[in-house]
Amino acid sequence: AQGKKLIAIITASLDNPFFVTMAQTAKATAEKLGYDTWVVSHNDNVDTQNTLFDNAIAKHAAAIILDNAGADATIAAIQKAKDAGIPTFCVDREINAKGVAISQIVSNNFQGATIGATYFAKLMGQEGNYVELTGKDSDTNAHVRSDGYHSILDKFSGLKMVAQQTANWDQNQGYSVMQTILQAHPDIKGVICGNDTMAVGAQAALLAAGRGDVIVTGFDGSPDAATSIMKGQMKATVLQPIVNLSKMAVEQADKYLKTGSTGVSEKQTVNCILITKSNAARLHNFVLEE
Amino acid sequence: MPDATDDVILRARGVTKVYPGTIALSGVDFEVHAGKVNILVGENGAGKSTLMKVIAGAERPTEGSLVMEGEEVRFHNPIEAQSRGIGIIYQEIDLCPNMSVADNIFLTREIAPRQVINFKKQKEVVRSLLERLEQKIDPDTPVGELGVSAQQIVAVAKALLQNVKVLIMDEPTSALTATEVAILFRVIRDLKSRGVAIVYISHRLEELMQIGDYITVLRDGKVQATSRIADIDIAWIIDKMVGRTLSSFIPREEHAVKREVLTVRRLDYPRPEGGHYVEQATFSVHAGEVVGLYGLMGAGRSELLECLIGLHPESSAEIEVEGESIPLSGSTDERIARGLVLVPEDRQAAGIVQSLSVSHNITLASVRSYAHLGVIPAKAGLGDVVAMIRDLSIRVSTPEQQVTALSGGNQQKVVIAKALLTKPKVLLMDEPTRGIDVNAKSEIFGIMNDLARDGMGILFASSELKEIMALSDRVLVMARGRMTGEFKRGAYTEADLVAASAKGRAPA
Amino acid sequence: MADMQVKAKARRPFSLKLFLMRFRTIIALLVIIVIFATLSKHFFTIQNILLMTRHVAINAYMAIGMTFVIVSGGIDLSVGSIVGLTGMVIGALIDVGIPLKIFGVVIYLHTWFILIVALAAGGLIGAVNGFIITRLKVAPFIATLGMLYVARGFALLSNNGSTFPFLNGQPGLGNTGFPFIGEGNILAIPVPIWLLVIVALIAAFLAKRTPIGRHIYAVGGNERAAGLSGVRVNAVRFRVYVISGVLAAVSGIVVASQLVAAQPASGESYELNAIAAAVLGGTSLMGGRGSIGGTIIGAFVIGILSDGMIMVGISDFWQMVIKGLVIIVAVAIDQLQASVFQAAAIQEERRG
Amino acid sequence: MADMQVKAKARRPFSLKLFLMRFRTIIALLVIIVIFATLSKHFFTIQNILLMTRHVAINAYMAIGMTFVIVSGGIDLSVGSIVGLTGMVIGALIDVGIPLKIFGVVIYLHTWFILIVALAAGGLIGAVNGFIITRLKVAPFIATLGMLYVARGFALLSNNGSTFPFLNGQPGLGNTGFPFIGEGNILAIPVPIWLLVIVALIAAFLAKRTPIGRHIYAVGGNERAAGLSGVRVNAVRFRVYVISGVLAAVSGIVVASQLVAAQPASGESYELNAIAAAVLGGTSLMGGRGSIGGTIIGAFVIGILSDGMIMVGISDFWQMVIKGLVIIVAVAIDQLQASVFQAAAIQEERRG
Ligand SMILES: Nc1ncnc2c1ncn2[C@@H]1O[C@H](COP(=O)(O)OP(=O)(O)OP(=O)(O)O)[C@@H](O)[C@H]1O
Ligand SMILES: Nc1ncnc2c1ncn2[C@@H]1O[C@H](COP(=O)(O)OP(=O)(O)OP(=O)(O)O)[C@@H](O)[C@H]1O
Ligand SMILES: [Mg+2]
Ligand SMILES: [Mg+2]
Repeated sequence: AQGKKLIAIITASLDNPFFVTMAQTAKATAEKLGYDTWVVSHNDNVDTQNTLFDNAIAKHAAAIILDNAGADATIAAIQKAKDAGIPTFCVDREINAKGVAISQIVSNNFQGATIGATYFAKLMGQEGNYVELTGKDSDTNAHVRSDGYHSILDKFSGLKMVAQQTANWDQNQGYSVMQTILQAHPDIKGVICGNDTMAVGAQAALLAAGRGDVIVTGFDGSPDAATSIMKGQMKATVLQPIVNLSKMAVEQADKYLKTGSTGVSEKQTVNCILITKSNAARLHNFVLEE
Repeated sequence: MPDATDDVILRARGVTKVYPGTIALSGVDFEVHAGKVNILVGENGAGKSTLMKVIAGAERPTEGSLVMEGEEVRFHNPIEAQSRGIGIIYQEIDLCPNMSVADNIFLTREIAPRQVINFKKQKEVVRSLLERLEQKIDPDTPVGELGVSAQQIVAVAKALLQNVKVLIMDEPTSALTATEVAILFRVIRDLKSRGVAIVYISHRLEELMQIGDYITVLRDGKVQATSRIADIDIAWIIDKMVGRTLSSFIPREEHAVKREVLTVRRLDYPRPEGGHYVEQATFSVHAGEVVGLYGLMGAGRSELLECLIGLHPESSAEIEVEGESIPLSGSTDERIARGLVLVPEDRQAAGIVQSLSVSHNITLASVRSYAHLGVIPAKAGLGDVVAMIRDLSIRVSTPEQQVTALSGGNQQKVVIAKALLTKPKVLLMDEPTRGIDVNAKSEIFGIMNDLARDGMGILFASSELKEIMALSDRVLVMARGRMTGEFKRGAYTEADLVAASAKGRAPA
Repeated sequence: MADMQVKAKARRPFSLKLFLMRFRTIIALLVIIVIFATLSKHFFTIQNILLMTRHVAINAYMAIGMTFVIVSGGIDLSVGSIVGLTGMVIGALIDVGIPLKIFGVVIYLHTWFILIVALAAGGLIGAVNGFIITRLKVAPFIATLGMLYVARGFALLSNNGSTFPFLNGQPGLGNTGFPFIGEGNILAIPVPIWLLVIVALIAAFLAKRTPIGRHIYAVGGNERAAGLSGVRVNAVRFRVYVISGVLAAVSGIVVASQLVAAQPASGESYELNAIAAAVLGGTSLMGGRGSIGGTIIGAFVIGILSDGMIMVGISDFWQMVIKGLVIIVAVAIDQLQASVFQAAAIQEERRG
Repeated sequence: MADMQVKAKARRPFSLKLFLMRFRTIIALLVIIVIFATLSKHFFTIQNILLMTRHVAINAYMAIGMTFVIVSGGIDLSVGSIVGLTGMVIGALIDVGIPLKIFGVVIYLHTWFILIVALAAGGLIGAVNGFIITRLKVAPFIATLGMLYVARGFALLSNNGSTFPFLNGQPGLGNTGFPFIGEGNILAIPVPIWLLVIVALIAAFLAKRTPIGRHIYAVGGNERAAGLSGVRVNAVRFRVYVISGVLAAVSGIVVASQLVAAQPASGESYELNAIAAAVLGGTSLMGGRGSIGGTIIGAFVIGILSDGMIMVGISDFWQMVIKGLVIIVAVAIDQLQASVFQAAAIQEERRG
């Protein structure tokens, strides 16, 4: 209102601590740099996201920080903002186009998946049956992570995937799908999951079935997963440094608004970090403290 | 304070009821005598049902009060009236079609010690009630599977379940046959002898003379006259109701019969379980001819008419209208286009569209004919509607009024108006005078005569011998799905019709 | 005499009530607009009004179709899935074309043809709904609930869960111009708004001034009575689902065109907004009552409410609560005022 | 017209028909079971049957409540949100307790009390639904649609969108034991199954043997007639929503207990499954008809179908398509067979 510029922060959903952290970090960073902020979420719905872009344009936002709803379906919205003179900075999820967004700062999902899978293979002793719970089929990250997992796991002839099912990133589904798969494949040794929410659900199902012995790993580095790991239930997760990504995006936006350039290339990836019992205690809200 | 005529158990004082658009009752005083049959008559829309609803707690009066047994009462709902001993059989049968006869009869009066229903006991009670009404209806039958008349009996049984001081019957006989009416009258006399006050509404005037003790005539929501039945005759009633004397409310008229307009050969409508609703019916209707269709309840007259209008694709027949045959697959709209139209028996379920205005109801069947190039002009049909409202004396405040706000008889007239606007060659009518007042009846008969004179063929089903005999140039009689008699005007007696209608029935 | 009386009294109380009924929903709308206009200076600008109207339009197409369905006594839960599926049909036709394996060629349709195919696809799904409802005698709620899953499943299967990106087409293939529908302007007014005006006018005309319109109302009011009056009940019921399907396809086209991409999850839970718009606009879920004008106002209430809340920055969670409350309160007020008006009419009758 | 055909003295045909109706849904169920049993050797094991029954139970509690609502002529779209909200209530009570700021203390309830509070919360939301429907005269579809958003919004607000994890409680606080409901066994049978048996028996008794049960059927069959007979229509309608709310809370409790965590998004779109189960079980959406036994079979059809498909490894997209088709086909066959059986029943009656 006092002539401060506005930064719009569009995130996926506010009922997932991962995205909440992304939004909170961006908000805090932007406010520290003297901007007004406007935080909204699209709930993984591109139509909603489109509406939010329209609103951001109507509000004359100076820049948009975006965790997008679809690598392809988002491009037109970003282009529209660009045409209206508003630069967009993508965080966490990339888009399938270059030169539309100013920055695309993502954690290296593939790299994260490989370190997660490597550790999983080690825990499994490089042999035995395992199950993969994948994320929402319509989400690119679900496929990237799955590909990353298999780039490692498929190298071990002793490791056999007996079932692969989507649990749509959802805890309830992680639970009930795990229960059902366990019926068909009681002989499993491990479960590798596309994110932590599903992993926590699957872990609950296994514990309830008296199968605390099954190795469960996740992805994201969420607080629930960290707690579970410290309790000795889940074995590992892969931390996406969302706090860093979010900060970087806002700082680059600030620099771009002031100088007309970010000074770095559009696509930037930040590597993920493996979280195990050894470092889980240091993980607080997606920040691995030194 | 004891009254002079001490047998007055219930008294309505200055009751006024206003609906949006209508004053249904205005300052009505009405006395109900204990141990007597108190008749209420009046034209359609006079306010009879409304007055009864007020007494039974189903409607609240805008003004006025009720005094029961010397004490002013105010009913906020039907339960309060019930608990004071007021029972009612509504004009439009109000039962739950999904529930059994016993469940309906015991609704809210379940035999349920500790909240657990004793079905066995309930069934026993129902059986004895139905025995009293001399009916064989299974207490477990879902009411929706019963015919109109059986439902009416259930409604009566339901009212008899409780020990009432006042029992209101709003046209209980409109769906009953002569035998059933006789049974009902026996029950009424029995109740009378036990001191129950009966309020009785009917448009069948002979009936009133037969059963009534006191009579009150309503007109335009006001009391027109009251008297003891012993002091009056039918002419008096008609005079008070209509405001003039009707020389004969069933006008007899002979028609010049012309060519055949409707020819039906071998109409067969099989029952899914074997047997027939209608079997090998062959008959014809001529232009300018009024043909009566007589039969007992369940004879299959309704089914016959429904087959003609195309409601039962599983039926078979050769049907010709003016010599052109109608294909078996012909749907209702095709048949209407060919000049057939049906005024159905049950106006609530099949006659009116409750959500539409009077005007839209009247034009419903002919709306296509008002369209030019697929477009209906803004005031299309308004002239026709107004003419119909006038010709049939339909009581409405405006043609845009909701049809549900009309009284039963006026709704029936709306249905007839709708049928007439399709300009039919043959008009099929199923019990067209059910629930219609004497004046309207005479008007409708007049219209039927006019139509016949103009060359329309009319086939109408009725259970009233007098109507059939007076109006018909020819009478067809049905029994158990078959045509069992055909009689030309003047060539038969009442006994002939009755005999034909009983053919094929096992002797009781 | 009688003639004159009837005419003189004709339609006065009824149309007054109707007028007031619409008027008060508009009042509700105005209240919402005033609130947001005071809360945000960007709200009441021509640009934002056009923008909101575009958003409203997407729901309004479906809500108009839904109005016909509900008036006929049915319901259509599949419209959201039809939005998703028609988008995917368009996406496939633009991005992939129609591969004819035998000849080893791929046919790309002209944009106009693609639009027609998309509308036909929506109509086809509507026709399947209609068939299931009228022939197989499955209740509309269940038939279209099943279709909600089936159509969504096919939308997801069509490109294995992925989006069809870049629906710009290629000049060489003659299939460019698709994004114009969602983002283009004609005479400074966005195309989706023109579409809304056209659809609404046709629909209102259909509802009020054609036999089929009258028949829809009759079927919803009393199916048996309508049938006996020569209305082809099944044909009417069939048609409303086709209309609904086609209009859902219009939404699907506009959505895909705006995004310049077709996403299989597009349109999820849109059916609820469409139903809510129709009911807020006075359509009775019992059938037989409702109007296109009312539905459009209902769509504006919902659309402006959600855009306004986003603009003002109300949290997602509170948005949900408020949206729910507004739906309930709006209909409750409707009921309340209806009885107030009735009482007033009775008063008037007593005096007059 | 169907009414007319049945006119023939229907004494035994009714109960026979009812028997056959259940019987044929059971046949459908058996077919599904046989198919999956041949496709997976792990399917037809006691362990898996118990597991599937547990999954079925979660839907069945809601579906039983939904049956009462639908029989009364209404619908309850808010049950899914009630599942989410009651979970959050439990989560807050176990993890956070009730902080009394004035005294600077936090009260932790005993697990039993927590369960009672959760059930009461569900009942309260149901009561609000009932109030809106009976007093404010808002159509059930709209009232509960509004509540769907409001309750979900509050569930999300309750912990700012986050999960309450680890609902194990602490021995010192006396609030342990909660996970037993979801995961415990009594006599080798899982607790949720016991709960289902108890709920089903009480509900069936209520529906068939008590005045209130009869009144629910009467209101759904002909509201006006019921009212004129002295049924307190509004009281009856109010109660069915309370029942539905409480049973949705039971689902919410079991879900949260199984996960040992309360998630605000829990129960999303569960209402559709509950409605589908009731309708597959023969409940008529027009009101007046339906049975608890039928609904439970319907819930089994849906539950076993989706578990079976996961077990066999059918893709998510195809699962959607198949689920939609099964819903449609099952009800369509129901309609078809109803008329066939009806004719057969009448035949038999004539002979016997
Ligand atoms: N719910 C209502 N709303 C508006 N007007 C009504 C309503 N019910 C009845 N009326 C009007 O009140 C008047 C009296 O109706 P009522 O049903 O009492 O007539 P009736 O004497 O029973 O007629 P009938 O012999 O045809 O049954 C009629 O003009 C009718 O249109
Ligand atoms: N209550 C009933 N119970 C059993 N069968 C019935 C019942 N009512 C009608 N039917 C059957 O249906 C057939 C046609 O009945 P319907 O009542 O339509 O005949 P109708 O001649 O039009 O009689 P109504 O005078 O009542 O109109 C009859 O053959 C009869 O056996
Ligand atoms: Mg009456
Ligand atoms: Mg008949």
